[in-house]
Amino acid sequence: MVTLADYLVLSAVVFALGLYAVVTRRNGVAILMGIELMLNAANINLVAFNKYAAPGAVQGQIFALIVITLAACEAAVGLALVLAAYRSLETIHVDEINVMRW
Amino acid sequence: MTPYAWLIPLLPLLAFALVIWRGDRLPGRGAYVSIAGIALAGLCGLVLLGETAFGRRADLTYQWVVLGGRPLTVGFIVDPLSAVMTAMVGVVASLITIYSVGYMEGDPRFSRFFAYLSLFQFSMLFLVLADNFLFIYAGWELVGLCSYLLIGFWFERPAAARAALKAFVTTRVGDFSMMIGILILFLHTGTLSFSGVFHGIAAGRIGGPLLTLAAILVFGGAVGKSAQIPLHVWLPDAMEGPTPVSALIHAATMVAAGVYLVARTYPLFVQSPGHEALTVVAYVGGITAIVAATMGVVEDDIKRVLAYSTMSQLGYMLMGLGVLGYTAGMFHLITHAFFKALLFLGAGSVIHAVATNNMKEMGGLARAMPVTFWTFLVATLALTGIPPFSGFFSKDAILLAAYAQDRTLWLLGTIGAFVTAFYMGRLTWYTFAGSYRGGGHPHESPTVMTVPLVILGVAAAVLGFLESPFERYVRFPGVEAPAPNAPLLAVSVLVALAGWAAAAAIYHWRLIPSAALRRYLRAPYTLLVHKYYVDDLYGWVFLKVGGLVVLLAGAFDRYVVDGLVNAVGWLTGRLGWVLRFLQTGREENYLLLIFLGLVVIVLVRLVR
Amino acid sequence: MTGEAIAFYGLAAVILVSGLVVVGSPNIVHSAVALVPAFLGITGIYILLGAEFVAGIQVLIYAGAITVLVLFVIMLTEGGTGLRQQQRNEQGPIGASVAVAIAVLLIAGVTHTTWGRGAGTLPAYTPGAIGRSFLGTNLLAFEGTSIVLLVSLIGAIIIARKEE
Amino acid sequence: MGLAEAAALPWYVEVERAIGGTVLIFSGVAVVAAMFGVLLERKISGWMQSRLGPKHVGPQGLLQTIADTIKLLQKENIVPRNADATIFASAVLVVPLAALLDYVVIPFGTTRWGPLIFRDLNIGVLYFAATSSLVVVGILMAGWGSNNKYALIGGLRSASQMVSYEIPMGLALITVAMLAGSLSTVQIVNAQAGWWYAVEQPLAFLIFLTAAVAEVNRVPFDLVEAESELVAGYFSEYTGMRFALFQLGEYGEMFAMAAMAVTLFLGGWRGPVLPPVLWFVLKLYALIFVFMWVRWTYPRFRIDQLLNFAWKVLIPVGLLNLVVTAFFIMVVHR
Repeated sequence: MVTLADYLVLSAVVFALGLYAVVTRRNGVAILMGIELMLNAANINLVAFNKYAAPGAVQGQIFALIVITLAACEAAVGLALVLAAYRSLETIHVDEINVMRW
Repeated sequence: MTPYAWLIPLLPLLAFALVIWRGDRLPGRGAYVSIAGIALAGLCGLVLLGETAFGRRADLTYQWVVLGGRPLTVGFIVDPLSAVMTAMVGVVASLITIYSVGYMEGDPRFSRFFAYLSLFQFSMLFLVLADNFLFIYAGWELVGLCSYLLIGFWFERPAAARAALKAFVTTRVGDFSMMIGILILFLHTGTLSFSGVFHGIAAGRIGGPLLTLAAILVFGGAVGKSAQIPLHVWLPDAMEGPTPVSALIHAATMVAAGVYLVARTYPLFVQSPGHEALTVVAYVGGITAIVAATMGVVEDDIKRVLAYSTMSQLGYMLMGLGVLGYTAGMFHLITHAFFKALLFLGAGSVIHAVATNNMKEMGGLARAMPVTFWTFLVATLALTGIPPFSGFFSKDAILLAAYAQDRTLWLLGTIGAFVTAFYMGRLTWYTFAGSYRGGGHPHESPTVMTVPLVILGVAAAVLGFLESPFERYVRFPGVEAPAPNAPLLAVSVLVALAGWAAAAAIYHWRLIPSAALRRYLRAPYTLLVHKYYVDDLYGWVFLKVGGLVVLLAGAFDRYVVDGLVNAVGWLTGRLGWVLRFLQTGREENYLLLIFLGLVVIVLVRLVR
Repeated sequence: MTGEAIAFYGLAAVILVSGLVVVGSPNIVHSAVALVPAFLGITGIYILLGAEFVAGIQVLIYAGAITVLVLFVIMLTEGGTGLRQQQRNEQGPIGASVAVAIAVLLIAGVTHTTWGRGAGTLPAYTPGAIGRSFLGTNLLAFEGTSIVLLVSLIGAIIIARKEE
Repeated sequence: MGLAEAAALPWYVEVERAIGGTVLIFSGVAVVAAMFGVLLERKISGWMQSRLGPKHVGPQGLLQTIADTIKLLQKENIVPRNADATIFASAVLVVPLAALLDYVVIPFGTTRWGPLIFRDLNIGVLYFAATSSLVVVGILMAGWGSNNKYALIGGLRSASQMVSYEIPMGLALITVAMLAGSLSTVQIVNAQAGWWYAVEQPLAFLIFLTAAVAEVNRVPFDLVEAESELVAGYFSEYTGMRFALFQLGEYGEMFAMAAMAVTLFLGGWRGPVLPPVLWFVLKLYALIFVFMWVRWTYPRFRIDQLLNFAWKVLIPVGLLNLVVTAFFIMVVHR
């Protein structure tokens, strides 16, 4: 019987993976991927709670949907930024981007 | 004349102003103006002496400024003590100024010499007539300044310049301690005038050990100025100045100022508990007397011998004052002024003749310079205390007072008298007896120099007899001179004669050749030649200690002060270096820190 | 071991493996492509949790759009050529330990708390329920998200556009 | 039949049906779509160009595609030098798989014991849109994996084209779902009892068709494999069986699109006389004919014209249509 705790553990692990990627990857795009992973972990939690904690209302799922859309927006803007950075700085390695003005 | 007493110091001041301003263009290149100035002042002094003798007293005060609610009254005082001093200074100074016209003949800075002399005379008279500590201190400083100027008159000679500086600095040390004494008194009694301070002491505003301390500090000034033991090193070197200067300043007047100061502030010393201050004065005087006398024995320079003799006689005067011989001390001061001035002027005319100070290069001058010889002999006899000359009366009065008060001091005084007689005899024989050993051909000085010698000779001979009127005239209430004691007088005369005999034996009949004596008494001889190593001691102390202090201060400044500043700099640098890791400007570092912080917080929360 | 458990652990395995590839692979394109199985695994989890609509949307947006976008940007930037460069910065070990620590803490927190079960059951047709609540109680959130979408759309275009 | 009941069945039954279903789809589609489709394409295009299609292999050339497939099978699998092998290989899997997944929600007809559909998901239409978007990833992987400039650019272009046309298709789907009141394909077909949605929503039908053609990279929009410019587009480096799979994926996608158009707009299996499945097949081939017909009539779009057409024409019209329909529904039903 799969309990709520199992889902939460899974999401914790996925979150940790995402965090590791965000913190240690040099490539801007890899960091964005890490962020996507972390957001997905959050979504798993939301939907899991929706099923186990408050099945009546679909609030959890709505919240997950909103998070997905916002993740899409975030990815779009993030990638646009990476593109712009690449165009003017010829690098998307985050540690090389240390100028305040492009 | 008494109400116009302030006029007396003014006359030499005017002379000084005139000579400085018009100098060479004045008749006699300023000499006559200076002589006129001091002669008039001396005359007024004598008139003042007469009036005070008949009981006239005056305290001319003038309110100068209001110091924080307390009026500062300053002015002049006319009483027997100041009158006597004014008269003495006036007479002696005029004679010496007349003498120096001859002595300073042909000196390029002739007029400036007389300007300085007038300035000195003004400051001495100002000091003597002052009725408050402020004026006496001002006079004290001015006199010190003039002594500096006059010692270093021939400043092109480095020895003179060094001597002047040494004199000024050493006396300044004394002046400093005197100032502290005056401040203590002012602090407690709230006033600077003598009468005010003495009333304050009588009213008990200041007493006990503090009073003794103040008295000793004021006496410090006297020690500095009168060249007593700790601060005596400058007097022998001061002989670099022209001889009339030595005669006037370093024999008669300035050095006597110290004794006059003690006399003027006598209530301070008397009221100090158990006469501690007085015994200090007495012993300093006594020791200086015997030490100076012994140093005089080995000197070859005629002026230095006389300098040591002055130092020793000043010791006697202070000893006299110290053993409650107030009148004896003062009387000796007056008589000493006359015959010591004469001795110096005599020496001056000898030097003028043979152009050298060294006694070994003189001899047989009696025949060449009869007037100088005879006046010199009279003064020597007076100095060594041979009756009927003045020295006998004043010195014996001191010995008498010393015998009554403190037997050891009396013994010291008597031995001092013997040594004095010995070195004076040695000096006389070296200079005047035997055959002439010098290069030049000695001749008698011009009359402008010999006339003052004769007058001073007469004074040295006659003054002794004025002792009894002097005693009635200059007295400190409550301090009685002891009754004369015949056997004591006999002893002192015998001692003096013994001194003379010893000198004659060695230097006249050559029973014991001085060279053999010098070999035999090798140790004490070298000790005396090196002036008890006092100069070396001061040199060593100030150089070494001073050097050490300088070294310490330098090190302190470099390591502690600079060290601190550098430490602060280093600290901020190190702090910055640490913070550098926090401010890397890379987002992932900050992100990592955020999550690290999160983990730490949770762990802490779990642990607690 | 019910079907659901097997499905859950299977999907979890898929997610974690592909997650590790996304995070660990030195080749940026590999990690981008590995995102797809990860997202599909998560879609499976949503289906297990009875959230079909969210699963559909997840595939449509995440697997379909975002991964494509990521691949696009990788190819447009030096991703292609950047393979040889060091992908990991110097915070490797610390980052790993922090991630592990957080995972452990979360798991400890999760496993130690007892989760109550909510009353009621999931509506049969969740998309309908979602639609109704989106336009009903959660209208503000719905409109807000649409505005954010619009703004980020315009923003992304302007930022990424090549200046004339 | 939502997922909830499905979960009730024991899991091993579930697995069997799943495996059975995949085998059925794979073989069925393989036969209908790939084999027959290719042949049909070449026959019709030949007929249109007033020439005979393939004749030699089998009666009237019916076995032509089988011959082609056998030819391709024995061709050598070439992997370009220092290409990204894993991605190169996995792309071959993703594209056909994604295409075939569409068939899960297509109702081929109805029989006594319920509609002939693999799994009637209650989010059917959404599922369809999702799987079709997966194809794009496969294409990108193919383009990148083959380490060939033309393949890469071809992959990027086709991806951007498909992404752009996904939106109008989505809008059309939403309009239909709104009209039918449900996402499930079966419900939509049942909802078309009265008027077909093609009649009610001609605009949405047209948008869906154009988007479908673009989605499948068919002629007017087949800039990707345009021989004159990009050789064979993203699968230019694939040979042998991999090439065949790509063809399978492409034609499978085409048939799925046609089938979905039929279900959504032409009333699925509904028809007055003939059995439902026959109706469905007839409508299906009518649309396939239209696709092929379109292929040989319209000139090829340039990439910027193609994208502008999607963004500046189809999407606004789709949105407008959506809003009008929503308003219409609100007014009529209330």
